[in-house]
Amino acid sequence: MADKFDDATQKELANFVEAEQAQARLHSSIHMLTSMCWDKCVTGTPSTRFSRSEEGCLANCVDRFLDTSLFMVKKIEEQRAQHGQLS
Amino acid sequence: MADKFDDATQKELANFVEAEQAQARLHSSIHMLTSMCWDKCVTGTPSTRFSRSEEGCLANCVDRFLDTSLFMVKKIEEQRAQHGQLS
Amino acid sequence: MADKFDDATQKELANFVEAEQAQARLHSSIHMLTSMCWDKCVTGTPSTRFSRSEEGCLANCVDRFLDTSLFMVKKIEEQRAQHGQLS
Amino acid sequence: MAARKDAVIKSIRSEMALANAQELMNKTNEKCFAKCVTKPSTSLSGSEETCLARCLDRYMEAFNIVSRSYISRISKERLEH
Amino acid sequence: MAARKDAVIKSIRSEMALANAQELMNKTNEKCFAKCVTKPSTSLSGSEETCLARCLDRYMEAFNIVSRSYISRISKERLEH
Amino acid sequence: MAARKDAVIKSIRSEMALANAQELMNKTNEKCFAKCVTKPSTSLSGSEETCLARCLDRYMEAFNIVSRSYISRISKERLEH
Repeated sequence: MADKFDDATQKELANFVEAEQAQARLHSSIHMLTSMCWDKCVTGTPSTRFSRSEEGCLANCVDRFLDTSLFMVKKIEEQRAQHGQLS
Repeated sequence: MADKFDDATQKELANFVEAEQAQARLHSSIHMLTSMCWDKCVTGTPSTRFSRSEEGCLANCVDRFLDTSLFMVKKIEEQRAQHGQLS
Repeated sequence: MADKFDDATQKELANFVEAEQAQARLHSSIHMLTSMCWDKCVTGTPSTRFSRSEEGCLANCVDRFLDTSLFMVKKIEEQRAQHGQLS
Repeated sequence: MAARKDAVIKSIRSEMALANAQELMNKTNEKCFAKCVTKPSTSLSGSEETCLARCLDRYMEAFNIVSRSYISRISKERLEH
Repeated sequence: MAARKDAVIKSIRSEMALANAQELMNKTNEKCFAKCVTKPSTSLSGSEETCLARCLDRYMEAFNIVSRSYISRISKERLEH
Repeated sequence: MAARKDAVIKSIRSEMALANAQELMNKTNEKCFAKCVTKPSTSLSGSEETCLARCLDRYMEAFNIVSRSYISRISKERLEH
């Protein structure tokens, strides 16, 4: 094997790998969301363009899904505040 | 790095990790079963409580799924006994 | 631990492991295709044999799925050739 | 040493509990979004939020029913065999 | 040494075969439970068991059809390229 | 040394891009086969191929819409918090 990288280079590479892993998680979320929003919004046979309702559904799908996650977290925190720690 | 754990502590930690891994497999099965039984049993819009038929379905879903697994294994063993080893 | 394997044996084992991994990928594809073709083709309650249409559907399902993959790759390459590298 | 051991155990335990809670939230969001938000529009409507709040409670209830059934079944089978 | 090598190979092979059989059983149980036990009640009924037994045979048949098609197709493509 | 570093970076980047493109192709094939080839017969028909070509374009369009929405949303949330 060739010589090892020096410390500065090793640190730079570690940062790069970490950034790439964050990127990979981002891609993985986008693939999951595309698949889910496709199943929810694209109900007809594919045509040369999306219908108006398909396009509106796709445009809003990600934001409403993320709103749903926030809403659920808020509800759980409200319940915890009422009933004490559920653990 | 700090000193290593002694042998007894290492063994204790290994047992603990093994128990936690068994726990993780249990959790994973429960998530899978909840997801599957939800899809099978909860067909209407969520209400303030489950309907009678939803509740009965959920109460029996896990046991019938595990019965199904046992039944399938029994059938396969019967076929092997009849036709010799299929492998 | 016992003695290490000699170099020739290590190489033989490495080749064996690689072949087994290829086999595992093959099995994984077959499980995925069986699951997908079952959902597409077997629509009725299971009987003592497949209906004619179920049998035809299953017999063609894998080949049409692989044709689909090839067709998609061809289309993408055509688009790249027209619009330049999309990357 | 014992303090360090306890710290390791505590950290593994809380990581496991977090992963389990995270998985439960992910599944709940997925199932309830599928059921309650059938046509995503420019904001969550009041009826969608009502549906989501009930769906959250029902999914947790289903999770508890399934957990109890599964644990009682595998305990029984372990006794028999 | 040769005996130890054979033992390693045998153990990897049987682990692989087991994982493959396990995956096939899991898929079969999942698909057949979905098809045959549509309303889980207090026990499996006779008609559910008949359905499950047939479903098991059909899923194995589908698995064999798919395996044959897939292997013959990739063998053909390897020859052409 | 710098050249070797750049080679490592380039190789990781192209591996990531490949994995991402591969995942996109797998999803596209899966979704479009499900939508366009409802009864697999002895070859892909003309209308199935038309459907597949359009489906490919629509899935890529959906992927772009979703990517834009998601990235703009998480950028906004990062600013707020």
